[in-house]
Amino acid sequence: MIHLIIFIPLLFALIGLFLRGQARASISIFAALASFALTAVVWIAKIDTVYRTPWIPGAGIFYSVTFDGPSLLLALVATLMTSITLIYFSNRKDSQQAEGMYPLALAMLTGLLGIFAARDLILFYVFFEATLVPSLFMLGLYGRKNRVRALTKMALYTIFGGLLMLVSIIATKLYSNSPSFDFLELFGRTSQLDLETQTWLFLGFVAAFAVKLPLFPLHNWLPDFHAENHSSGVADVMGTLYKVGGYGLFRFALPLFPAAAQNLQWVFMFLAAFTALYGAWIAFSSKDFKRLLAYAGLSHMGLVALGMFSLNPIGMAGALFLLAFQGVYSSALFLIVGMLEERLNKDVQNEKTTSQALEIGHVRGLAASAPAFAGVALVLWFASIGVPGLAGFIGEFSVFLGAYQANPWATALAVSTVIASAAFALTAYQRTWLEETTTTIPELNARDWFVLVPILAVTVFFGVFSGSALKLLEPSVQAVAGLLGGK
Amino acid sequence: MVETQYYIALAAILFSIGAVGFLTRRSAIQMFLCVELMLNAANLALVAFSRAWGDLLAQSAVFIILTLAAAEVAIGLGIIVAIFKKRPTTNVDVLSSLKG
Amino acid sequence: MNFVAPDVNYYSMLPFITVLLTAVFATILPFYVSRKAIAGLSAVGLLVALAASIGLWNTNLSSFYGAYRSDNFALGFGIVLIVGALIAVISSVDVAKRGGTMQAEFFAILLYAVSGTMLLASAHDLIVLLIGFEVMSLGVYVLSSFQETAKSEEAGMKYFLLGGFASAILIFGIALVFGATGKFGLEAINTAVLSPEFKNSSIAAVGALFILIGFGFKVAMAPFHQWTPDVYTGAPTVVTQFMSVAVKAAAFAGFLHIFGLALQNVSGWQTPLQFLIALTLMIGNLAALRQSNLKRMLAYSSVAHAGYVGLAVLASPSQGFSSALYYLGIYTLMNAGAFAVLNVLSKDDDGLEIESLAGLGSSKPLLAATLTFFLLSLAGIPPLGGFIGKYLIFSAAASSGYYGLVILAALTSAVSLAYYLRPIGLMYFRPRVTVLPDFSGRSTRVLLVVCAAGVLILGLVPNAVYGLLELVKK
Amino acid sequence: MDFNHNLFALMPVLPLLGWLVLIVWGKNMKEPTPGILASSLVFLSFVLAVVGFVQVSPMKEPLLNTLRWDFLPMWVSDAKGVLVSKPLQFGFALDHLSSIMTLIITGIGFLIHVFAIGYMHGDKGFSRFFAYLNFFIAMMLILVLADSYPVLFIGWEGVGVASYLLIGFWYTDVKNSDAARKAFIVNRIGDAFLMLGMFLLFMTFHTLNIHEINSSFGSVVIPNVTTISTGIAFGSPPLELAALFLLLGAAGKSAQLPLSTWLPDAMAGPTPVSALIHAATMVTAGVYLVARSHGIFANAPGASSWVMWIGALTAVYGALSAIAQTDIKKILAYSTVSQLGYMFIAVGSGAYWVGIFHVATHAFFKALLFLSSGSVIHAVGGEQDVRQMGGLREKLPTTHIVSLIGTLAIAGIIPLAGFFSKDAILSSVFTSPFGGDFSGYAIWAIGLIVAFLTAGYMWRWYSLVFLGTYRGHAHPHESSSVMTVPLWILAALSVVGGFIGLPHFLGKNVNWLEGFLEEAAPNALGFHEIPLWGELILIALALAAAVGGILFSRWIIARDGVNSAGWIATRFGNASRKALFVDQTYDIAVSAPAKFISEQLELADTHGLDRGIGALANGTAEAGASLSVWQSGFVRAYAIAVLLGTAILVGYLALRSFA
Repeated sequence: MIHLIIFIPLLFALIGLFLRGQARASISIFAALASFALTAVVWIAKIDTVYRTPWIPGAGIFYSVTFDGPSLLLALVATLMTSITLIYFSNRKDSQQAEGMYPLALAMLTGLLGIFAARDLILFYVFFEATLVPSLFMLGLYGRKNRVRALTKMALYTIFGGLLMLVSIIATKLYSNSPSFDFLELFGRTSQLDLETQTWLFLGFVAAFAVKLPLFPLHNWLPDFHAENHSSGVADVMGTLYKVGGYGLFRFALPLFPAAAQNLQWVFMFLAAFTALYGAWIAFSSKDFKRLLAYAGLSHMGLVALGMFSLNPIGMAGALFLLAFQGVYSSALFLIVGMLEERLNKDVQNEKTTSQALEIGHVRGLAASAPAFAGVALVLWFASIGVPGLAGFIGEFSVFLGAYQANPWATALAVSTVIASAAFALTAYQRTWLEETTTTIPELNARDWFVLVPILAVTVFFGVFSGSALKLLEPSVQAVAGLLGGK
Repeated sequence: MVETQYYIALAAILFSIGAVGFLTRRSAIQMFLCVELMLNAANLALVAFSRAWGDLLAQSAVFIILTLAAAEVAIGLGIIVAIFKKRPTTNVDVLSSLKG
Repeated sequence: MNFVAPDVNYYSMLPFITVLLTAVFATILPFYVSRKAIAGLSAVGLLVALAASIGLWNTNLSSFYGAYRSDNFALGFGIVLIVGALIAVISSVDVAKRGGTMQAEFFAILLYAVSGTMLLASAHDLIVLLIGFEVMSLGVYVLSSFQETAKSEEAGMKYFLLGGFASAILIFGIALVFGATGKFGLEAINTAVLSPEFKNSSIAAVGALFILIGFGFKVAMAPFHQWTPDVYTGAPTVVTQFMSVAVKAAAFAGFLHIFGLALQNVSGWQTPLQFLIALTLMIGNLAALRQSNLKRMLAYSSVAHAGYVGLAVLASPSQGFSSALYYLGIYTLMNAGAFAVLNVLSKDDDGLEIESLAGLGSSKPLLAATLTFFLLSLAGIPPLGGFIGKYLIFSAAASSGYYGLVILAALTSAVSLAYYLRPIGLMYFRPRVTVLPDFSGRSTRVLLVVCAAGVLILGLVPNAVYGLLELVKK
Repeated sequence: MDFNHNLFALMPVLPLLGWLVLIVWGKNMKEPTPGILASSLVFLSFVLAVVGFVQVSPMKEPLLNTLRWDFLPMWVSDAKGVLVSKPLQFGFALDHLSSIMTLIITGIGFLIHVFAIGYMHGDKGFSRFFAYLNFFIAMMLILVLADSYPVLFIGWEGVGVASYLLIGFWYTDVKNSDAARKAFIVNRIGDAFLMLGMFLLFMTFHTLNIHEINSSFGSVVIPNVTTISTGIAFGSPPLELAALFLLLGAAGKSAQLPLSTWLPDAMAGPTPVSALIHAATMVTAGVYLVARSHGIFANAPGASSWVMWIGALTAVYGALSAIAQTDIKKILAYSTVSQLGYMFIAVGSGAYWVGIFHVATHAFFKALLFLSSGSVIHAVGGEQDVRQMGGLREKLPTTHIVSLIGTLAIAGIIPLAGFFSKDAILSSVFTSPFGGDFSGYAIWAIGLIVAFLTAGYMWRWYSLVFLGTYRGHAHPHESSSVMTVPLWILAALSVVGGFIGLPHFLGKNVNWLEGFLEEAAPNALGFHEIPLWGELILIALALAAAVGGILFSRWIIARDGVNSAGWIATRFGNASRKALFVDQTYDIAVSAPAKFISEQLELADTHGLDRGIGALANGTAEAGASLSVWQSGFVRAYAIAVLLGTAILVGYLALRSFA
């Protein structure tokens, strides 16, 4: 079952390569939905067995996968959002010109699911880096003018961090005398290592995750990545889902090196808090929607990191929750931008009109002609800035609450983002949707609703009835927090 | 009997002369001859060591090396002749278009 | 006086003899049959040798009192070498199409060189090893200057002069090692070094250093690498393809043997080797960043890869041997594959401006896709084979404690991504500017697909091969 | 399901349902339908509130709903120090305090809904307006019914959202949108502090359940604070600090200094909004929060005294700013700021019931005044400048009467509602245990001055609108009964509202409200007793201040005329009109620098840092390029490299063996 979930998308991506047009779209959407459905089955049936088989036995590498709590939650979000995104994309006028998006998105989905499921460090690394390739191709094939620069930047940052992690992974096994890279075997041995060794190994892991989160000052690839990606937002959604640094921290770096994590906690908490504030603050002056969303995402990720480094169960649970659900509403904002761009941009091929369509405040007062659209956008914005009652709040609040118990000063710094994020989000929103109407756009059509309603439903439902998602996270968080002796 | 180290010293000196010659000569043929000098320095050392160890194996190795050197001469001179027959000089510095 | 028949086990030398015989035929037959037939003959000969190598797996035969051994190490390298040669033979077929004059002697000389490489991989004796080394080198000297163009001639001349120079250093090193130990056999040298009455450690150290330089030259380690970019650029592309994979693999086989078996207990060469590796990694990768010609870029990249494999020489033989072999195997597929693409895309042997690849993704999807595969694999992106190779090498070096070098290797291989991605970016993300020729025949296309599949399979199910390679451990 | 226990939890659900229905189908409804739907749902909620009131009146403990679910992840250490998961529940509680609040919210909310049916007649966004109003009511009810701080926070931010939507209701005007945004952002500053407060409380009490925290103090005995606090505190003592955080949070919502600037701007919303949100309910949430957290504040004398001082300063600030305003709603807005300051004084003094008392009475008369303004604005065709009004006494008789009642009530004229609550505040601050040697009296004096000023500016408001002759150009006409009936009801409440909290000297049990809130929001301990004559003197002084204010105002208007040109042009008048330059100060000190830094950071991040990275990359590439110089093409140069390399390595070996 679990292998099906992971590899169905890739398989269908390959099949899709041989199809054209509607057939490719349909089969891709089917694959994503099937993956989602199967993941849901795993959730409902509570299948959490670990499947483990040797991959390179000589090197102690196992193909070891399972969907336990946090992985399952993230996998659910990833499959759901990929399905929705592909459905959205197939409705777009320009989907024929960018057909490659389907297989690439599916390939990324496989990578993501692999990242979430992997329990072997090398396997994790393989998925972690392999996912980069389709992501680069999306950017390179369908990106905007400066895409190659953005692509190179992203690839270099990611690979730099990733290779350091690889060295760390290898060294972890050697130092801990573990027979394999399997997390369960490493874990327990690594905590016996002395602090200095732990610290170096930990930093190796953090190098990769800090790039992927990203954390200041390793974030510079992110704004370019989003700004230069295809204006439909498909790649952005996949990119948002690909921000798995926080998950990596929780799953591997923290439990493997508890002493190092505790020792460096305050440094990273401040760095995370600063990242959160920094992102939100810059977003206020962003002129382009996708850059704005990129910085908003940076801010979120700062909070995720803050929660993780709080080493506190509340903070970590919050961070995981935030990580999962920002994949829903932050992704959805990219789709909203895509829908908006499609309505405003007369000529998709023209770089200039695309830039204008994505410019904040280029057109104003859109709410007059498309009030429902404006309303949906507002709800998602509110979710993104952590307004209670929506899914964003649960994560953000818990992160703060947990982090405060560990480091009040850093948390106080981070809490100031709630002000900054309100400022940038509402300003950007107002400049586009409110104020004097300069242009009119078509209202959401039935197919748009089909895309947006599930997103809204998830955002609202898990903002209030968060219990079911929290249940998934609880055991893992409890276990990791127990290791870290969190407060 | 002359001590082994003197042979080795001689071999080292020959080797160095060959090496320095290789650097300072411009003519391909002269450079190549310097390489031969270095090879023979090695041969001398082998013979000396062979005597010191009382083992004829190295002496026979010298023959093999001589053979290899001969093969090298045959091929090397062939290459050099082929290249420089079109050119008025055997100065290797004229061939420096591949760089960077 | 008893006459003792020399210990000759022809079975053990079957692959070697096959190649050698094929070479002899290829020398004679061009008077009677067409070039193409010679190519076919060469390919068949190589395939037979390949089959023989596979057949001999795990038999551990030896000849000449152990001076020639067909152990798994030799066979493994032999397979890699034969595959490298096969790729070159197949690629060479296309050269005719673009008007290149690849005489039939080419195959003969190539096969002689292959036999030299195989001898080098099988040798357990410094003299045998030297013979293999020289046979290989002499063949490649000729091949480099095979085209009557100024560049090819320059390449041949440079390679020959510097190669001779390096050979002399190597031979002097062998002489010194013999002087210190009184032995030529690899294991015997080690035994001598370990024996309590061993006194000549400093002579052995100098000898080891000279051998290091000789091999460092051949595998293109900085600062002895400078011939590489020039010769790789100037030589006919097919020859470069062969040199960059087979010659390098064979040189590494000898390198690993000497330092892993004979001199591992001699001190003094490890630190210099670390220094060389560090320099190689930096210079190879940095210089490749600014190259505008794909051929030259690949040349520098092969310098960089020498640095990665060098790590395996440092590592303990138990891990170093198998990981180096695995790496070189994949490297053969991906690098030779990349050169094969380059070969069919360029109108002469001067290579290809990288910029001219723009738009290839849509005009020649197969070539672009396979080249992308090879480049990504060279960059070490999982799940392609290059990654597993890199992982094994890093892991081997790390387990011997060379963390600094491993981190440097990791960082430089991140840098390498910049130049490996550029052609990919151009092929797929830019519109076409130049119309490139396409000389790929059917055999080449099949070859490319097979290489790409190999790269992928070795990445996805590395154990299919790596499990076997475990047997390479000494 | 336990019907009795969950019935009251329906209160927020009904308007929420209304919101949903109106958002989805509202556009298709004909005009009065959305209004009627929304009003009736709020009325149903009001009925539920009454039922809840009846239910809860005899109870000592809060009524908890049983339908609960996990809402936030929480872990606490058990006795052995093992972490145990104990998620926070999403749940409601109805006690006496929240019951009073629900009555105010649904009652006044209902009246304002009804009023709005008339007021919003013909507006394009009619159904949207009622959707937002319903949403607001729902959020406000969640706020007051929450049994834990995070659930309260849902309502807290929810009303902020509603307020954002309603202030910017006519969003095509940049001014309105800006005001809405400002309100939300300033509110968020407060919210950030409220969050910090919650975090500190959790650190101290290991729970965020309001009732658990309050009861951990015991109802009578003040426990030793330091025994409660464990762990590393953010500053110390933690309780004081937590209370200060809550205070700042409350200050944001209740427009206290220094976070007061959004409220006057919020008048950009339709007038019913101003009445409902920005006068009667939402802005009193801060007061409610302090009263709700009475356990904390009662044990944090320092913070309580800060509450009083902030209240006092805000009261003066609001009153001074109201004096010279010319916008009919701005006057009331600053008055609201000032009155909220009053409420803060009350809750800061430790007499929590007094704060709630003033919340109630203020809700009556301020809603009344705002709706009257609405009626006036409606009548004069949207004009809001009081200098363009006047003489509306004849033209709008109903509005005039109720406005007069409202004016007198807020001024504190006996026996109207404002008199009793204001008197209760002044006497409680006079006797407060948190006043110390000096603060109590000083704040009492300030309160007295503010009472004087209040009467003054309110009388100015009344005279400029209703007395004299009409100075405008419209043809004013009285509003329809859908608007006037709510006015009458509110006027009646403004008259009798004070009787729920009669002063002590009239008898032991005449003060119904204090008794009612004894369990839910008991007074802090340690109020001084003052003799009967003292109390009488206080009342007399308060009354005198009110009457004096009115007379002074009459005198000024008589002297300077409508425009009050004489003194309004003075520096003081100017300062008052500009609200003591608080806005400008913020612009210079906060907004402009924040914006500037943001722009610079954006530039630096997109170009500067990029350039840095680019320089690094270029440097790397340059290093690569410089290698090409070395790669000279001369074969002998390569030989030199080989030989040099050899020499260096041999040299290294030699050095090593000597060393």
